[in-house]
Amino acid sequence: MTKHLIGLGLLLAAGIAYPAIFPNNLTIAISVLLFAGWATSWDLLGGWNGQVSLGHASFVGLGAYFVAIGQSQFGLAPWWTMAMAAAFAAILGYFWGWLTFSLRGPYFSLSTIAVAEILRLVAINEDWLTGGATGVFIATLPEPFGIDLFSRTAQFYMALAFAAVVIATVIVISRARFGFQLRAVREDEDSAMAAGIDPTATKLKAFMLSAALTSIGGGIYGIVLAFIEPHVMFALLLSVQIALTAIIGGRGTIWGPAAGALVLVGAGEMFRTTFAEANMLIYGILILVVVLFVPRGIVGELARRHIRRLYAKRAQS
Amino acid sequence: MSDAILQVDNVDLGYGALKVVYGASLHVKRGELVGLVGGNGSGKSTILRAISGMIAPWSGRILFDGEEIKGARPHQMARKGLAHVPMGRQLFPNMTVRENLMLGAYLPEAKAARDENMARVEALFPDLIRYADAMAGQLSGGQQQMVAIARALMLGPKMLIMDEPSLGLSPLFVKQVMAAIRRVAETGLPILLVEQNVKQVLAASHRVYVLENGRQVLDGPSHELQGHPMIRKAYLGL
Amino acid sequence: AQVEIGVINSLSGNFAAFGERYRTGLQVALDEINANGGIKGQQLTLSIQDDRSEAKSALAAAESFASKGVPLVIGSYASSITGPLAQFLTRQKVPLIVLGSADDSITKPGSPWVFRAKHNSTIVAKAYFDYFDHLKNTKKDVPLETVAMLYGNGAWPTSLAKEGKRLASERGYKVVGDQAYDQGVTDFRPILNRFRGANADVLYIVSYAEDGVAITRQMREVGLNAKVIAIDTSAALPSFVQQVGESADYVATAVSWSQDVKYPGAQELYERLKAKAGGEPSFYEAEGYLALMVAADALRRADPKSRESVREALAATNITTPVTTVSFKSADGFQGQNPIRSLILQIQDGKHVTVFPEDLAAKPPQHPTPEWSSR
Amino acid sequence: MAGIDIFLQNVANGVLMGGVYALIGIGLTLVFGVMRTINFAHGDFVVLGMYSAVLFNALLGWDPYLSLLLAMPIGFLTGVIVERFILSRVIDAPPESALLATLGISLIIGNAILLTFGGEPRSVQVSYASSTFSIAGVNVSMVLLLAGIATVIMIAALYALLNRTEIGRAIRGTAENRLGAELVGIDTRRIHSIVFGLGVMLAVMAGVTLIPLLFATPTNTGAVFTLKAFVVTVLGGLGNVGAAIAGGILLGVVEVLGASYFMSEYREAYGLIAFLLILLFRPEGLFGRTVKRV
Amino acid sequence: MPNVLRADGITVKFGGLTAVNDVSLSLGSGEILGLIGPNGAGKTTLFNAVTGFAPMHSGRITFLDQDITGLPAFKRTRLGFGRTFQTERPFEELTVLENVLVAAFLTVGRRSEAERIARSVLEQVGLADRAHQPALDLNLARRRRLELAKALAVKPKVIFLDEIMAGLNPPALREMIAFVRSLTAQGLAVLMVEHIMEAIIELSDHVIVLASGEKIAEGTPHQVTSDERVIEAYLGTD
Ligand SMILES: Nc1ncnc2c1ncn2[C@@H]1O[C@H](COP(=O)(O)OP(=O)(O)OP(=O)(O)O)[C@@H](O)[C@H]1O
Ligand SMILES: Nc1ncnc2c1ncn2[C@@H]1O[C@H](COP(=O)(O)OP(=O)(O)OP(=O)(O)O)[C@@H](O)[C@H]1O
Ligand SMILES: [Mg+2]
Ligand SMILES: [Mg+2]
Repeated sequence: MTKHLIGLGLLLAAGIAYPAIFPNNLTIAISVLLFAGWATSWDLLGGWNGQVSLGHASFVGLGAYFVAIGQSQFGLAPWWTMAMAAAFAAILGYFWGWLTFSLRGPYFSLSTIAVAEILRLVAINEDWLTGGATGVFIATLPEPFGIDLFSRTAQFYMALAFAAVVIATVIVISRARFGFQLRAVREDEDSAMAAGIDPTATKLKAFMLSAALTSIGGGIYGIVLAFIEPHVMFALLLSVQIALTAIIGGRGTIWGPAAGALVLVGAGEMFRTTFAEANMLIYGILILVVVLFVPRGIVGELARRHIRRLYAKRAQS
Repeated sequence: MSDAILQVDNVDLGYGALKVVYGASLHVKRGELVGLVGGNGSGKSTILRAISGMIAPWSGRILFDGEEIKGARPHQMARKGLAHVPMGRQLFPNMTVRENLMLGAYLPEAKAARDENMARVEALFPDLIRYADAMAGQLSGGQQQMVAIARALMLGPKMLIMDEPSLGLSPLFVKQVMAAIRRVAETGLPILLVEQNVKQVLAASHRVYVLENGRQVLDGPSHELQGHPMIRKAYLGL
Repeated sequence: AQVEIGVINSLSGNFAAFGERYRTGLQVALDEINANGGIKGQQLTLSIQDDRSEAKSALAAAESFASKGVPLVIGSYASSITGPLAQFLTRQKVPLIVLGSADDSITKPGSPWVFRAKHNSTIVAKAYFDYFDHLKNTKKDVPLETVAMLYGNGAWPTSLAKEGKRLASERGYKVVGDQAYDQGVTDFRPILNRFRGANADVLYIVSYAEDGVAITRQMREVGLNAKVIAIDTSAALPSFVQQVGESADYVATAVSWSQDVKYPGAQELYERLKAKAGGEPSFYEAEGYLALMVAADALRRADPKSRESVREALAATNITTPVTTVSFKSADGFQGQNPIRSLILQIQDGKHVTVFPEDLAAKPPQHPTPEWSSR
Repeated sequence: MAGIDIFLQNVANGVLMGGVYALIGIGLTLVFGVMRTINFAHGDFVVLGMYSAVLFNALLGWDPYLSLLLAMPIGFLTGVIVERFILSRVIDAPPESALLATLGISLIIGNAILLTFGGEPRSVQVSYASSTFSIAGVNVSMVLLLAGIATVIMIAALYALLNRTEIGRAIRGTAENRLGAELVGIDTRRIHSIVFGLGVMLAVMAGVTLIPLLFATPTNTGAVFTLKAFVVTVLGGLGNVGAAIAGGILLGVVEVLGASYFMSEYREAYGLIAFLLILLFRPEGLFGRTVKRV
Repeated sequence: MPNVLRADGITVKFGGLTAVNDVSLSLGSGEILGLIGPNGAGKTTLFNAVTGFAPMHSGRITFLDQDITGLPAFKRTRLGFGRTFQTERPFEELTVLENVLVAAFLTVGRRSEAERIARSVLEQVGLADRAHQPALDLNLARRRRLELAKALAVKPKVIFLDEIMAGLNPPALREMIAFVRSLTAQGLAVLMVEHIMEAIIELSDHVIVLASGEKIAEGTPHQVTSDERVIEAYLGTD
């Protein structure tokens, strides 16, 4: 654990220095950090707990909308609305999980698509709730301690804090009883029950925590965009991207989702600026390459090889 | 050794980076029932997997019917006439017993001889007819084991290899399965049998190989080994 | 020396079809500008970045343009991208000329740094209802009293429908059908059947490009008749006629530009766009052309090194192009919006023909639309 | 038109749309049934079929139904190649690998089409695009009916293939127990290639038959079809080929009735709600069999 | 001997099939109850019903004078049930130590405490040297021990062992028998299903014989092994 905490410390130090070194590459860094945070949050449920959700954009949208509407209609500061969004996301996660956790494997994943799509339709069609399809602006934001929250630097630090908090949460959980319960349920629910674990309760907790954390990142995303539309915020594509980031990085590992964010967002940005129209095609090829050559994700595969090699050595001697 | 249907020459086997079988050599002659015994994890199943092409040897070679098998996959070995009754039986659970047997005769040569083989199987396992129309997945473990052997025979194989056919069976079923195996052997089909039940194997087989921790430690005719002190101590618990 | 401006365009992703067209228009304008001496003798160059049809990439592109010191930025198509872009560039104090986005929300309330030469939903909805009024007044024996509305649930269709509903009640039309739909496997029969019962005089349809084709085919299939059929956006595309065939005739649609509009140079622009595109151009190409012409005009009048000066020049724009005349006004809550005159095209014998407003029209409208059974 | 007539018309339309949905879903359910792989690129293969019809129409002036003669074998080959070079390598990896791989394939197909054809929506204009005829006062769309007939023929053919032929038995054996199938001499890799080939062929066929009715865009349409295919197959029972038709019809009727009598903007939601209800109360689908573990 | 566990009139049905029909049993602390019967007799199903893994059709279960009928499985574990599965079900991606930690966390919240318990259990079952090996890579005998370690780490008062001896070679079998014996010395009550009669005879205080879901005999090992019906249905004649 200390090893990971030191890693996190280094990351934070690098992060704090980043805006001074690359003042003109903040947007992309914010994307990396938000995706790192989302994918890590997703991974609590999808990787550690084995429930592959393809509906996490709902929570991103939820966070963004709480912040945007709270600010534009009720003048509520983002920190309040983010807290509210997190609580609401947890409640939504509870009911969502309660509804779908009897399903296993691909059935669960498909059900998350369905629920998320229904939520998307609600967000688009219910004007009174979300301002409807035409979207919502964030025109003003409070300035705590004179910090301009619209500035990319401030947003970068928010995203950095978000990613760091999520990763720290996972580091702590990975060592704690809850982390073991999560993984036990992922591996075998019956066997977990035989160890006294309530699988449904465990999955619900994971879903609620994952949802709440994701929605906080969504709130930050709302501030970054300053203009949000339900089509985009609740899109299936975003849900898929979040899952993809975690899986490519390595499910159920502490640093995998963050590594996935770095690789996918980084490569995506590189392709975008170098390949023009063909960039998404090349992105698709990149995904295939990762799947074919590092099937457990980048960090997952490294960790596995490490363990295998260690053990093989021990067995041979 | 031209009369050997199967010859395993000094093979090393393993998974990933882990070697589990070290220089194993064995052979089975036509008409022979050969036992392969050894402690848990000694590599018996691994050797069978290599013979039927599920994994490739790291070194050494395996000859089947006088021909070296190089990178052949299980279905290709089946085509060459090797039938493998694996651990866990690997039946088609949602198909009837009859459909399972039909699929056993999937290969063209087997299909040509399907009725003939079916008659042979029915003679060996008279009970099969009773539950021919039941779903294989609903049968009891012992019955499933019978179906697995019968399905292998439908291939019209030149040789049979079996991995712990008595595992998890009740004493009565164990007796029935061993009796069935003996009857099959009596038809002249060469068999390589992996079993935990050393007493039964020694009683039924012509020769036995003993494997410990991936290394071959003993081999010889069964009646000789029955009195071998190491066998008596380690395997018969005497 | 040269002057470089930033362009953020959707070249991949969901809006790539539009991105291609805008790029053609931009290219034609660029060639023209440089052939006429560039910007005060300096070559104009475009730095085009793809936004993958998503806001976060557009913002990354905007950031790099802002830090690179381009005098202004042109972009992008969807309002979900242009909205965040406008917000960001306003705060960075970089002038933005809107490329394709037509939502009111971009220029209302708008910002001093955002300019749009093309239309918005208020203008377009008004054009439609002016057209309906015009038909009503010229052919008094054909009563036009009821409207049925069908629209996608995207930002543009929703806002156009909203404005349409407001105008309908303001001008005394009765709305007898009001249905939104989500993008899916497009089967509009349930809605069209509903409308058939409502017997509307006017069908006011706002659809994604591709849906309009399905709607028209199915309208014929279920036998939904109306005296006026207006289909926004999708009917304006050349491919619409190609794919719907003769059922496309009589359909009206609003655009910002058309080849036969009576602006000087329109026909010639059409030829050039067509040559560049290698196919039938639409008003999208023209809008791309327009955006860059506006930019060049402002840059000629400003110090390209100073964004503030560029912004002031833009605000003072007053030009006539083959597409339209441009001057940015602040009125009715809008800011930086060109009060462009929208045109109504009608498809006549498989061709888009400008039929309204009268002073810009090439031919009179064919009215009323005959029933399907007699076509 | 009286209420009851409209109702009948709506039900008829729902059933006909259901045929379309079934056609879109059937390839997915076959692939899932045998390979246990959820193919996220399925809709993109449908779109590929649409573009092939567009291409044949533009180059040779062929009617879509004529294009089937070429498009189906090409689709089959495409599927075989994709399986050989990509999916066969991930089949033994963790299940998410196949999901990722098909997502990657989906991106590649969509964007390759975009680069080749441009982003403009495409369709094929046929003379019968809006033709209808009426049976007992109910209007029936010609294209929908043709698609429905194609669906029934395809499903019947597939059913016969799976249950009456040797290769069909081998496919079922592979689906039930891959190792067991290998051991009786079935080349399961070949079977997987064939099955994926068939899956893509069916997707392509769906696309070709539907092009007179719908339209294709490179990147958006695929996801919509994939989602529909998921719904259809879950409603019928994942892996149960015959039930795809029931799932399709259920989806079609629910959507059309929902859109006709409730809020049309929630049309997509009605199908999804049915989908969730079925998942929760009959996870094996309307006609799915429960698989007993051995 | 005080009653730890009582089950009365347990009936389990799967669709039309009555897998367990009106079976009762009781178990005192430090006692070993053996459960035998042909394959498919309903032994595992009875186990599942008592431990809460299969829904019962009717019947009543009391544990330490508390009615636990209808309690979910994990709550029974928390009260003091430990069980193994017939086909071992380790948490495959976790290491051996982590597998046991999961169970150890049931009684303690602190990681260091849990680790202490886990390591001592691993020591007990002889897997301490494998603590950091992924469970996926264990061989059968070790998987069985891991299964046992997980069941013990929840600190149970009664432990259910479903064929933990199947497939073990004689020396491993001897070890396992001795191990189970040592459990009772700590006051644990044991309910075990086995086909290995040697183990049943040596260990059980009391034996119940099931066939087709019905209890057909009950008594001491010697009583049941000489029962005609048991010989006919289960043991077979030599
Ligand atoms: N798929 C696998 N991956 C990694 N290691 C494996 C795998 N299968 C077996 N092993 C290892 O190989 C060794 C030999 O296993 P094998 O199954 O061949 O033994 P066996 O003699 O058949 O034992 P048993 O009597 O338990 O069946 C064991 O140490 C086992 O852990
Ligand atoms: N989930 C299930 N659904 C339907 N039938 C089942 C189920 N589980 C078990 N059965 C049936 O119940 C009967 C009893 O099975 P059970 O597994 O309890 O037998 P067993 O005595 O443990 O046999 P073995 O010695 O082979 O382990 C069998 O006929 C079996 O097919
Ligand atoms: Mg073995
Ligand atoms: Mg059992």
